[in-house]
Amino acid sequence: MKRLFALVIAGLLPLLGGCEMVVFQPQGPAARSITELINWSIWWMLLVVVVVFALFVYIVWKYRDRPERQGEEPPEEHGSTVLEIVWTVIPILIVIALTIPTMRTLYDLEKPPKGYEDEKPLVIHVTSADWKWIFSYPEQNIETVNYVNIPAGRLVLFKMTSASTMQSFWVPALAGQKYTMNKMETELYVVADRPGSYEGRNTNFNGRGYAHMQFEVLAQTPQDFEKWVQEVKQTAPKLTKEKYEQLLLPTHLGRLTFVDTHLQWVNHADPHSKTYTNPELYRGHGYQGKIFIREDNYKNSSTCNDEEQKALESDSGGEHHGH
Amino acid sequence: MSANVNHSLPLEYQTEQNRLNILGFWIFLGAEIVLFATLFAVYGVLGHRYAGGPTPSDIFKLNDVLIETLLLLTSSFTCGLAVFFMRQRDMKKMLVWFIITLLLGAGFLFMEIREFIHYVHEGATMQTSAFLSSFFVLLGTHGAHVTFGIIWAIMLVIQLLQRGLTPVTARKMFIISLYWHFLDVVWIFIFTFVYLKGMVA
Amino acid sequence: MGIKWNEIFVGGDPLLVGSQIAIVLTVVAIVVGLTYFKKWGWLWREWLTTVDHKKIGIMYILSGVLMFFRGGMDGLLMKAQTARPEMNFLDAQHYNEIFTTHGVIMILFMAMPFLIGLMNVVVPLQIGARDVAFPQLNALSFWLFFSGAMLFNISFVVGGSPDAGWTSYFPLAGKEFSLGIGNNYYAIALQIAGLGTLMTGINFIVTILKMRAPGMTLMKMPMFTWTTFITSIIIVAAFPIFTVALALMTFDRLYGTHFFTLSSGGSDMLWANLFWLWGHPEVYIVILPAFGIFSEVIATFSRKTLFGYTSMVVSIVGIAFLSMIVWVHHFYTMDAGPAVNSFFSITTMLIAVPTGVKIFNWLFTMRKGRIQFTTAMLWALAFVPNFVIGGVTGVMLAMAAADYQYHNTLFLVAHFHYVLIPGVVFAVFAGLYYWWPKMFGFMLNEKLGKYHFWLFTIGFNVTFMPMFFLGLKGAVRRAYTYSAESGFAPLFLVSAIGSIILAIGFAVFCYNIYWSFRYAKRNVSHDPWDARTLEWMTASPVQFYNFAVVPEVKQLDAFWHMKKRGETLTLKESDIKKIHMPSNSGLPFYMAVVFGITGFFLVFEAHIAAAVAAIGIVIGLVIRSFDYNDGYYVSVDEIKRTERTWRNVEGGTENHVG
Amino acid sequence: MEHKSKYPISHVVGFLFSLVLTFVAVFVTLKMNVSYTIVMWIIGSLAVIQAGLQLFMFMHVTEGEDGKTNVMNMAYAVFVAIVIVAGSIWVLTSGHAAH
Repeated sequence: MKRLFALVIAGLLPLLGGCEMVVFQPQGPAARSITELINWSIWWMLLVVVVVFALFVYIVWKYRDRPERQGEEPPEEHGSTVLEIVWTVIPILIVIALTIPTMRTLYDLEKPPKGYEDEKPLVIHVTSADWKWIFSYPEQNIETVNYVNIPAGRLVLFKMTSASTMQSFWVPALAGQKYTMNKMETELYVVADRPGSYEGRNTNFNGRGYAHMQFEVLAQTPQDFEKWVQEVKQTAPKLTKEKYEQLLLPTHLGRLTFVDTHLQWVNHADPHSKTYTNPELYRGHGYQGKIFIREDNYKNSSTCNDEEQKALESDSGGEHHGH
Repeated sequence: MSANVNHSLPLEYQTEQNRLNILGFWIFLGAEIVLFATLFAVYGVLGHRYAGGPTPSDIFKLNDVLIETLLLLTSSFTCGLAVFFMRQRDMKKMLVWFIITLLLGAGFLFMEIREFIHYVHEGATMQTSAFLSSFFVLLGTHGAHVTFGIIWAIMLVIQLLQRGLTPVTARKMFIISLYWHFLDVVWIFIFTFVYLKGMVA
Repeated sequence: MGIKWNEIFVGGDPLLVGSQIAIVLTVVAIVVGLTYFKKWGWLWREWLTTVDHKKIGIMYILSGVLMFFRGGMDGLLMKAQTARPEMNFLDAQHYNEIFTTHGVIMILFMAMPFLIGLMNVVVPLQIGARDVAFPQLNALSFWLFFSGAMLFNISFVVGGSPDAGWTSYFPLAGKEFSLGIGNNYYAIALQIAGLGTLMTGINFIVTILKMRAPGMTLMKMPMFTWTTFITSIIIVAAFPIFTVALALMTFDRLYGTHFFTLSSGGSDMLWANLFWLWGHPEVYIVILPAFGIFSEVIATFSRKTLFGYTSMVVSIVGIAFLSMIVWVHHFYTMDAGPAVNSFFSITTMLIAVPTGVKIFNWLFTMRKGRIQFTTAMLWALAFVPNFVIGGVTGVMLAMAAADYQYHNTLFLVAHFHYVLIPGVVFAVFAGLYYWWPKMFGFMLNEKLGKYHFWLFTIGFNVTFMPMFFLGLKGAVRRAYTYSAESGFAPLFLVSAIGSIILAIGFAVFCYNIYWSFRYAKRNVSHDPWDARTLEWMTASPVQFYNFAVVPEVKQLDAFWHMKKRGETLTLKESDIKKIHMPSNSGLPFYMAVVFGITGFFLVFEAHIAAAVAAIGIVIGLVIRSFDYNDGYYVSVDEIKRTERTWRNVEGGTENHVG
Repeated sequence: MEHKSKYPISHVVGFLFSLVLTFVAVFVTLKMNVSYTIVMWIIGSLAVIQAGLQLFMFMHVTEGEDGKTNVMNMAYAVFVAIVIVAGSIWVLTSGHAAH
């Protein structure tokens, strides 16, 4: 069976273009536990496929209609209790064999990975917006856009929310996905085994800019990370409220770095936080519908620079910028 | 489908087509249960999201609601009486009780609309908060069903006067009575899980 | 009335202008053609007002073919756009609209009408009924479905297409992020079509419960009837949820309520929850009838009765039950906690058990049989291995923790295409080749059918197999492009080539319909496949009253055993009695038109116009309430005449297998 | 069918019962000093009893040749209703995502 699997894989390799499958190359404990679970399930599923395919080929070949069988009448046969019990019970056993590790992994993923239970995590707030990722380091008082630096070998806790549509945070090399949702908070524990650059992206469709809503996770040695923090503190501009509201408009931005975080004005995970929507910037082609004025929208209280907004409006169309 | 009439049964069950229609309506009521269950689920999820707007205890007036409840409960009873007399082939009593049912239903509707107008005047509209959106749509769906029932019943009264009690009109009468009782059942749950719950919390 | 008529047409894109011109030309051609050949009256009498379940079924199937064409075009455009990295064939907005309409059309306007069409044609015949329980309601179901489908389809030239995915997740689909009216089309057109489907469900439950031939107990029903029955129950249990969800969506978008909005306390995940509460059962609504079709085809062409009939029935009921309690597996990643995810992982994986039982039962039906490789049977055979691939990847996705790595990737897309194409499309093709002579009195060409089969199945595998690997490499669904560095390019190209083969396969099918319509032999026997169930007992094409005398059923595969006993074609003329039939009615068509107009105004948020149009709906209901037309009787003479014609040619007809 | 009696006794009894149940529910809600959960359980049960009353005493769900079908249909609808209501609330109020 293993040989067959190897054969199938060997046959497909040229097609895969020599590029490996990221899901099978975990770079951290969270992703690794999922990969183990996936591998476990693949063996069982392969067993099912082999049995059914073999039976299928055997039966179809053996009992095909041939000229010499003309007029032959197959026997009356209504079923077999024994056989039917067999093929009910075996799948149930397979389901049990898959359920137990699934549940164990599910509960494990909610906690820090083994070996990191007692460590104080580095907390990073993730805020997704259309169509960018904003990372806030409350401890370091830094905010970055579309990239996040983390120290390798250290426990990181992402506290995730969205300022606009629902997105899904996925860094396949490090951990499985979780949604980011407005006025809600989801949590994800991540450890990167070693320094390296890992690709992250949004997997949940959220409009025109979706395809390019990617970011980089750069795992650094703790020293490099410290160095980077200091460097940012000295060189990066301060994040202002106006600047932040501009960030939230539907645009593509390249990488940005700021001192200060937006958490001092708003935490979008708070169920009673203000709503940041700009429906008029989402005008698409075709016939337009009516806009409703929301009372808890940020615009009803804070000022928004009209000219700046117009400038942004003009480039929120089908084209993409930055990145 | 053909008019095989079985005289040993009550009028509404006498023909095959009647039995099909009645079963079909029961199954439709099954679908209606699912429909209202979904609205209750929505209310269950959103019912406490006031978004700074009014809460149930701010706006609900239990006395009015209690009157609405009694009107609808009584109408369900009178509707049952109408069917009872239909089975006695007493067309006159049936019509009297059925029209009383209609009037009670109209009374309920009047009270409910008044209640809604009152809420809107208090600034509680369906756009105010998720709680009020789910409240108005749940109640509004029930109210729309009652309205539809009343229009339907008026059509039926006309037909009864035109044609008298036949297997077809009896079947229609029986089906509308199922519908009417069902609306009462829905109201019981609205009364309990919207109004009374709102008063508890 | 509030509509800016000058802005109503979507312009700017040569593709769209081309389609607009094509639509106008087609409509003109149809109108001119009908007038020239003086076919308006015929169209009205024979089709638009018909309440005959067979004609309604054929209209459903025609709509299905049409919608397959539209949905397939969308699929091809997507494949073309992603064939190479960084392509500029379609922009993001256009791509978003196309995958949205592809999903909606394929599930709701292609799979559903095909299957409901086959149910309509076959089920009353299989149970020996004259028609469905409520023939006029059945016509209304079809016309509402058709009205919804047409309303949805005009969106791409009038006003703009929906662009939030077939799942239309909030808040994206709300007014806060999708200002265009495209998503109003989604909410309203699907509502209208959904009403029709709900009525179909009620209709078939009553039909199957109350109108079976004498002697046909529940456990003697053909498997397709069983699956239709259970499907109808799922429809009645699930569609009201969708009705509510769409209504709330309409309120949010049109009247500013806060069910799923970000602001004022709405809950976006509530939409996902309601959508999948309906959406998962919906998957079984399209899969179960397909299982029924395969059961009939496999039993017929193995020349054996279905293996393990009772366990088949039990497993269908089991699937129906489980289908209601698995919906959260579509959004494990919303982080409802390990307890919720564990529960739904278990229920989801459990569905594999009854499904596995069915697979083995089909295999053992073939064992010891004499398997005839007709085109219909080829589809059923190809279904088994392909569906198993879809099934095992489904179990992998069901494991919530593992799903964190598959969710929203092309692995998922590949999975559900491996379930829905073998599970539904193969079944539809199998059913069409199998029942075509029953519907039209001539066969589809078997040779063309085999070309169709091989092109389609090979194309299907070449298109979707690479997607599993793309997903594992990190390629996500719904992205209109990808970078050259990602390394996705070769597999995407293979997939695009596969889709062309797939499309050629479908083209061969369309040509087959044309060819067979023109040239196929017309003297086909009433039982060309030497089949097993009652529908083969009556003429091909079936006379409008179905059976001159309703047969008495003694066991499963009733017709097969009658043939064994040699009692099939003996019809004592003294047994013939006059038959009661329902009259045609123009009301369902009228209702569909007013529903369509009301829907159109609602889409454009013209509330007063919509309210005025809605009065038309009320008028329709009132007319129906006062309608006491009780149908008519077919005279014994007419029945005798009709029966003699097809029974006389019996000697000269051809059996295609035997 | 079972109504051969001259007076609609079952209707009257059902009506009186439903009145009593309604007032008991109001009383429990307004006048009894017990916790929210207990009140909800009591009035919830009263509502279910009253629905059953309507179903059996007014709607005669069991009568006719399809009585059994009707009962199964109602039972299934209630099952689906419970799944929808309890399921939605459970799913949307569990875990980190809940607020």
